[in-house]
Amino acid sequence: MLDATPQDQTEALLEVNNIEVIYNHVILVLKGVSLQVPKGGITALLGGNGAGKTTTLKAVSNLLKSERGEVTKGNIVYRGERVQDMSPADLVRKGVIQVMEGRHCFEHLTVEDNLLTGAYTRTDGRAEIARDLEMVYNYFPRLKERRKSQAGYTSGGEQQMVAMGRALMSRPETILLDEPSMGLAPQLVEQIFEIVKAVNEGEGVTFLLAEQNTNVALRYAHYGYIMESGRIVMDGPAAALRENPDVKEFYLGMSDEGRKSFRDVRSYRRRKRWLA
Amino acid sequence: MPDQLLFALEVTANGLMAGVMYSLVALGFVLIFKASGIFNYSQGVLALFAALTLVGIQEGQVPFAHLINAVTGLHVTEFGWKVPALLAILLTALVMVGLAIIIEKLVLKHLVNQEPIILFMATIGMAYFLEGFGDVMWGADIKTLDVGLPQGINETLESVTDKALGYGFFVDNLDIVATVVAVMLVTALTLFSQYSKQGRALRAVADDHQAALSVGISLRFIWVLVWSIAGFVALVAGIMWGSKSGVQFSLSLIALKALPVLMLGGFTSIPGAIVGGLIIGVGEKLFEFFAGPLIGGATENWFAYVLALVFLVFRPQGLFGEKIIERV
Amino acid sequence: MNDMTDGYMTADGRKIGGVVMELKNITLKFGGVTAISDISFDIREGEIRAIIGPNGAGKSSMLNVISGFYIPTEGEVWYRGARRPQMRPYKVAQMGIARTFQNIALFDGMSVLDNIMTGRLTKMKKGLFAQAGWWFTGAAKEEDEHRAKVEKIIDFLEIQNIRKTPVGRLPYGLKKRVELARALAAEPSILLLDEPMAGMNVEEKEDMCRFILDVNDEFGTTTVLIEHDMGVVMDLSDRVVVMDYGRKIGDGPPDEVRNNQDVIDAYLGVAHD
Amino acid sequence: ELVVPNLSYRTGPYAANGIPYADGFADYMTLLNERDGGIGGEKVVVPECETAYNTEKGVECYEATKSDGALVYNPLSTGITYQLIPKVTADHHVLYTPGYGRTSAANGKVFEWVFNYPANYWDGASIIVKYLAEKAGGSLSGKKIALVYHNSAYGKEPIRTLEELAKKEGYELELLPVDHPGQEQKSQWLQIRRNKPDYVIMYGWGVMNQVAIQEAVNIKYPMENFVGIWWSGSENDVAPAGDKANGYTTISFHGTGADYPVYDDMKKFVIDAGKGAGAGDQVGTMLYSRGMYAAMIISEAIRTAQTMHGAAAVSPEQVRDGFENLNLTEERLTELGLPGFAQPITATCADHGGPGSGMLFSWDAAGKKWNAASDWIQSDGELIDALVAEDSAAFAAETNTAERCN
Amino acid sequence: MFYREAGDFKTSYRLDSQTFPIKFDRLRFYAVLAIAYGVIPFFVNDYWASAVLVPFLIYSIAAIGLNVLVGYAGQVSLGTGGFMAVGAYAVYKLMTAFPEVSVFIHVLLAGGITAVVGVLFGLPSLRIKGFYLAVATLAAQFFLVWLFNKVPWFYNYSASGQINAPDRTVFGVFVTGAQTSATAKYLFCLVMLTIVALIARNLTRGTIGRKWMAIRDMDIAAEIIGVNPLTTKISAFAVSSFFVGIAGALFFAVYLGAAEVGEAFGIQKSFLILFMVIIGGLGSIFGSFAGAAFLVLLPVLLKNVLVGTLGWPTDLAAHIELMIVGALIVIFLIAEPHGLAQLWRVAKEKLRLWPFPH
Ligand SMILES: Nc1ncnc2c1ncn2[C@@H]1O[C@H](COP(=O)(O)OP(=O)(O)OP(=O)(O)O)[C@@H](O)[C@H]1O
Ligand SMILES: Nc1ncnc2c1ncn2[C@@H]1O[C@H](COP(=O)(O)OP(=O)(O)OP(=O)(O)O)[C@@H](O)[C@H]1O
Ligand SMILES: [Mg+2]
Ligand SMILES: [Mg+2]
Repeated sequence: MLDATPQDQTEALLEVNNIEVIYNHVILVLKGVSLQVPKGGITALLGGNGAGKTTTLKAVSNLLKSERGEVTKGNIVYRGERVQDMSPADLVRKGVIQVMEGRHCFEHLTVEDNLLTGAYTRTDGRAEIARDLEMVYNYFPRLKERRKSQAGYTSGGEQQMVAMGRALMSRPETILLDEPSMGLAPQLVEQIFEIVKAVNEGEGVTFLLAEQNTNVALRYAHYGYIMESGRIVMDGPAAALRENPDVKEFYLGMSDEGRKSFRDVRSYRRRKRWLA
Repeated sequence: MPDQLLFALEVTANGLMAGVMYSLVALGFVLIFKASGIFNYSQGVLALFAALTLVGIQEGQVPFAHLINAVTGLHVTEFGWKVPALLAILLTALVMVGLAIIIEKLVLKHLVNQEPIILFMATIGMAYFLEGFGDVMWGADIKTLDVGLPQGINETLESVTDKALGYGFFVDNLDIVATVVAVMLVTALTLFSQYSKQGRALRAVADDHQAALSVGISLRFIWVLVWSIAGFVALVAGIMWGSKSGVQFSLSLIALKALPVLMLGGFTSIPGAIVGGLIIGVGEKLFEFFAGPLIGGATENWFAYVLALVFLVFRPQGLFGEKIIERV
Repeated sequence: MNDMTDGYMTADGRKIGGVVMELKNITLKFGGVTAISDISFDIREGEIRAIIGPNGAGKSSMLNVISGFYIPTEGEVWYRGARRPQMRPYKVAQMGIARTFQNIALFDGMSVLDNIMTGRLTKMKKGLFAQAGWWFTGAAKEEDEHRAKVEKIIDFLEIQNIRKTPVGRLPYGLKKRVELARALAAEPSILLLDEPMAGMNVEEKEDMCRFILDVNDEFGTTTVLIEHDMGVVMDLSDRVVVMDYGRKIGDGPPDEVRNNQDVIDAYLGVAHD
Repeated sequence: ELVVPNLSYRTGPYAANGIPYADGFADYMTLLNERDGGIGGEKVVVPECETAYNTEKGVECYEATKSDGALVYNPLSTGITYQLIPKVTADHHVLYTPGYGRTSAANGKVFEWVFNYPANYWDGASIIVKYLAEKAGGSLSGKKIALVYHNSAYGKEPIRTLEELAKKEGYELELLPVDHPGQEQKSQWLQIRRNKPDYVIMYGWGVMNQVAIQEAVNIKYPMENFVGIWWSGSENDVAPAGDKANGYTTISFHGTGADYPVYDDMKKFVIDAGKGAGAGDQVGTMLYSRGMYAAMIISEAIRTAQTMHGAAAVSPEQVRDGFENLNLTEERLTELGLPGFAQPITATCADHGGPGSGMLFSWDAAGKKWNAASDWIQSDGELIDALVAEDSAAFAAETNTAERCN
Repeated sequence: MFYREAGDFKTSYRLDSQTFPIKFDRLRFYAVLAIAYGVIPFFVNDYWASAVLVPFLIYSIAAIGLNVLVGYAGQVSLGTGGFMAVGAYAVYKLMTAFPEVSVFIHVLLAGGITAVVGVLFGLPSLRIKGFYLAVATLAAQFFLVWLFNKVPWFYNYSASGQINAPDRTVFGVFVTGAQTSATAKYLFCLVMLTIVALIARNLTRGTIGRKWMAIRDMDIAAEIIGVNPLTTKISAFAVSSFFVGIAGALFFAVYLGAAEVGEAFGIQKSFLILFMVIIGGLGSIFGSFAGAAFLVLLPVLLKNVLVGTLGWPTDLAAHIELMIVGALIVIFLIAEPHGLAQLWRVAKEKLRLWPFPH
């Protein structure tokens, strides 16, 4: 359905050029990652556990500093401007907002207050904000039911909705989504991606999403990057990636005979590791 | 009315007033805790610093005179002018804002997302620093602070109660002023934190620094804001306590009187600071009054803590504190 | 308890035993919120029992009831034929029920090895004074014995290379695996898994599945599994409970559940294959 | 060189009191150096060491300075004194603690290396009681006296004496402890307001003094019936209460004010020469005078030692002899430019406690100075000697010290 | 180059879990021990003993004790001063009541008594958490100080309420009182510290240590996987107070020789020891040493430099010292929030990778 517009036709809104990230001064995590996010597109960042997806997103949104990580090489450019040294808050004002992995709700605030913090940087008036709040409630009716309870006491999935909703409330230009589908019921996963698609198409919001659920991600994204141990090992339009036999086998769980039962993966199997 | 009851009433009244004085200090703690989850140990020193600065400005002292003299061999002490109280208070408030900015720049900024105990520790470091700094800046000798607040027994109240009850109650004028000021402060701060956008942001920051950053809340702004307000509260506390006992090092120890108040009222509740203060004030005074003579007196220091402890066993988050979320 | 003895055979020929745990009419309320309302189901020896349902349905709460962290407002938990009195969670753990958590609850300040060793705490018997003596009182020896068992689990889960890493530094997926290791270290008779495969890609999920199946095979560990990936649930589980907003809307073998219209409406959206 | 360390505290909770004392001490020594070239031609070196009124730092200071040939220690802290008593006894240094420290050190038979003349805490209590008795028209019988005290070793010192005296004089004693630092004294003063004691005696230190005086003003307690020990009677203590503190009375074992002839030299050689120890604003205050008093006694003791042993560079042992044979007369005080500043002292091997007399001063808020309120008053020697004997005997027994001077 | 694990194969779990898995570390540790026991005693003089070494050793014990509670079990306590006072008064009462028994035993018993008191005050920790608990422990601090000040029995009815350590010997050598030599003081404290450190290390490496850390990191999860919070927290309070009590006993009997409770064991002491633990590194025995060394040495050093070398007035020096100590605390926390111990670990990690940067 949404097949890729070739990379070079649209301008790159966000460019990550060969960055290297070190945690705690000693742990080298990203070993030269480059990627481009075209304006108005949905770009997916795929890869196994510990590949460095979260780190890449945090490098972009400048949240690394608070984890004692730093970008030691390379640069990150947003709309032609180097954003590495900006504060996260300034970046949000510029329209880049991240939905963090692991929800990170404000536990003691009510669900509604959580959503409203998303509108912190907005200056377009209460009415607009109230309208968007309604919109978020429309997307996630469950949240409306729980609007008055403290976020700390909502279920895992509900917290995930809060985190998404909160980001939408800031009316961003670009959303960095870290594992939006994690912990969500299947119905909701589809729904979340439908929302992503709707927001992307309707409001022209650009997405960069890190996802484990390769299957869905490649269905909705326009372009994909695959990461492995701190490096990008493969990239291409989503459709192409979907057809790639390696991706098929290792990320989509499909072999030539179609989907295999999880029960059958009993013994050791060959792993594919890209040499980079 | 029997004498004993009258005395107990008088003690209660004074306990309430003393409690308000504690609350003034506790308020500063609450503000910062609420806004950043930082348990700001330096609040007491902040009050001392504010009071020192106020006196220094009022008296036209040359800051760092001692250092200047020691290094250059000069002999400067005073500019030779006096600054009117109100202007001096205003200037001091500005100094406190400046201090907040510096603290944010030099300390807090670098400690985003750290564990609470680390932040607590950092504020202790700051307390040390400020204590030394205040002394280097203004000298360690004792200073008299006089911004024209009334002091001494309230005659009206005494004569009224004397007529009505046959025993004139003692209530200190300074305490009455403190009460009025405290009520105003608490009202203003409660409104601010409950009903403003910044108020919500404060609470968000306290819950999760990183998430707050991620939605675009500027920690720097929030912190400067809140430390400025806390600095102002410290100034108020400094004025009240300084008028009472002079300005000198021990002023910073009033923090210790505020801690049980905090504990009892809840670290995150502004009204809690007041209610906690009242309970502690009355409790410790009555205990000293009734039990003190039996067990040798000087019970106030520990009694406040024990009282708070007993409360906590039943309500671990204090009277008005936010419930501690326990989930897996 | 009536049917301690009878069981059934699974499609792939495993023998499932009698009922080990039975939840009877559990209701759980938090103030105004009813997280679970009047749910009953049982868990049989050696089976893999899945709980599914939309977000906020009360699945995690149900696990919390089983592990004693939440006390049900109404209802009873029966364990091995006897009504389990209300007890603190650590007592429940000592009875042989281990679990993993939805929001990873590892001990961030410790290494992977130490985290897994905590799984064996219920089994280690040396007291405070013996610990202080270490070499002389046999504490070191006990430690080594348990370490050997833990190393087996480490091998089994293929996490040898991160043994000494502080868990705080691990990526999400590995943390989940370490959590599983910790639960396995307790050699539980019932293993409760709360979304063990969230945030993993297919390859990693396959690994996880293999581990769960192997544990079940080798030790006959009864497993209760909450999972949102239908593929995993359908493939792995022997019986499935479906919850929706605190109510039970289905209970039975995967195939039956999958075709239950209520379940499709409330949860699956479209029929999964 | 004569090394006399000055273990001072210009920081910490009691800095406000430590500063003038240290200034007075240092300035007097500087004066001797500048004007006379030292004591007996030998320069005095006063290495200052900051203790912050903290016992551990006090020990550190002691250890740091003792190897430099230190002669006398004067730490201005009862806590540090207790620490140093065993140490100076083992290391042979003199410990001079005028008006503070361990009271029973007055007994030279047991405490060979410690001196605390001219008066100690118990003398102070006794003198105050005598003064009050006089004020009350000769007898205190039937009167009520309240003791407001710092709830520490120091503050508790007078209790025993006051209790003994209560038996003798027939007054009723009420005890009101105040915990460190003493910023909140509402309960104590409400109690005073209610019980209306005829007199209030205070053993306070630091901020406690200021707050107590302020509270006394607040409850309109008659200031002239409120008497503090010498550590509760500095300008710092009365200043915050302003005019209302007028009449507050304190005891002292030396004079105060900058009117003594010695100040002419002091001004010329020290202050105006820019060699003053502090900011120079403390000259002539009560605590400054006390620091100067200590320095004066130490220098006189050293001088005595020099004459006795015929050497200018005396050893600590010789200085001890100097202290034991100190004979400070009125004439000598006049020579020093301090006529009437202190009472004469004739020390002996057994008597390290001196005459035990003091005089009272009351605060003149308008003139901002202390006015003498009595003549020198002698303490109740009989009673106090007995107490001293008892306490020092206990110490001797505890430490197996043999009595000397027999 | 020589700082490598490679080639240093471990053939048993025992060897793998030893304290210093790297050979170079192990050698250095033995060297430090050898110097501490074999060299320093011959050179130590009064100044070094009283101003630096003895306080360092004693504070290390206290810091290890507090670290068990705060760093390992995660229960922040501000009552350390009060617990040290319990140790001090216990040892005083024991020394004066049973003069014929060795002080060594007295010190250990004092630790035991403190442990009991610690458990008592630790009970509220079951309900109260975090900073609320920290503030609550101040109740212990203030109450204990008040108690020792108020009840004359504790100070044997002495006139002023001061307690003085009588002369006592171990193996015929004076270790308390005025006649004690610097070497004796040093060695006595060193032996105590060695014992304490060993016990602490053993406890923290095994079952009980893991229980403590589990409670610290996530108490609810810990309980669900089978840790009994009651016994675990209480045992942490007991062990911690035991060490702190020993430190208090030594502090009074060996170091100060005389003490007044409010002054020697006041709230400042509680804070000081907490600083040591945090600056040194929470949850690290080595950190306790590092923190104690830092906070004992730094002021002495600064004082000597500012007053001794630069000749500044003492008050100015003291104020500036405060500023420097405060600033250093902050700077350290910014550089490495997990204390000197972590700084050390990072340095080692770098060393291991050397000459490569990562
Ligand atoms: N704060 C940190 N300190 C040290 N190392 C870290 C830190 N955070 C992450 N790492 C390391 O960085 C690597 C990449 O982690 P990252 O979280 O970016 O992976 P990811 O691709 O998001 O994985 P997942 O899908 O499991 O979330 C991992 O090996 C991890 O150990
Ligand atoms: N301690 C609590 N206090 C208040 N409400 C709670 C508490 N625990 C759970 N709830 C509520 O109960 C409902 C069920 O929560 P639970 O965590 O069991 O859901 P879940 O089925 O696990 O959902 P998910 O798949 O999203 O994890 C939720 O609406 C949640 O907000
Ligand atoms: Mg990730
Ligand atoms: Mg759940």
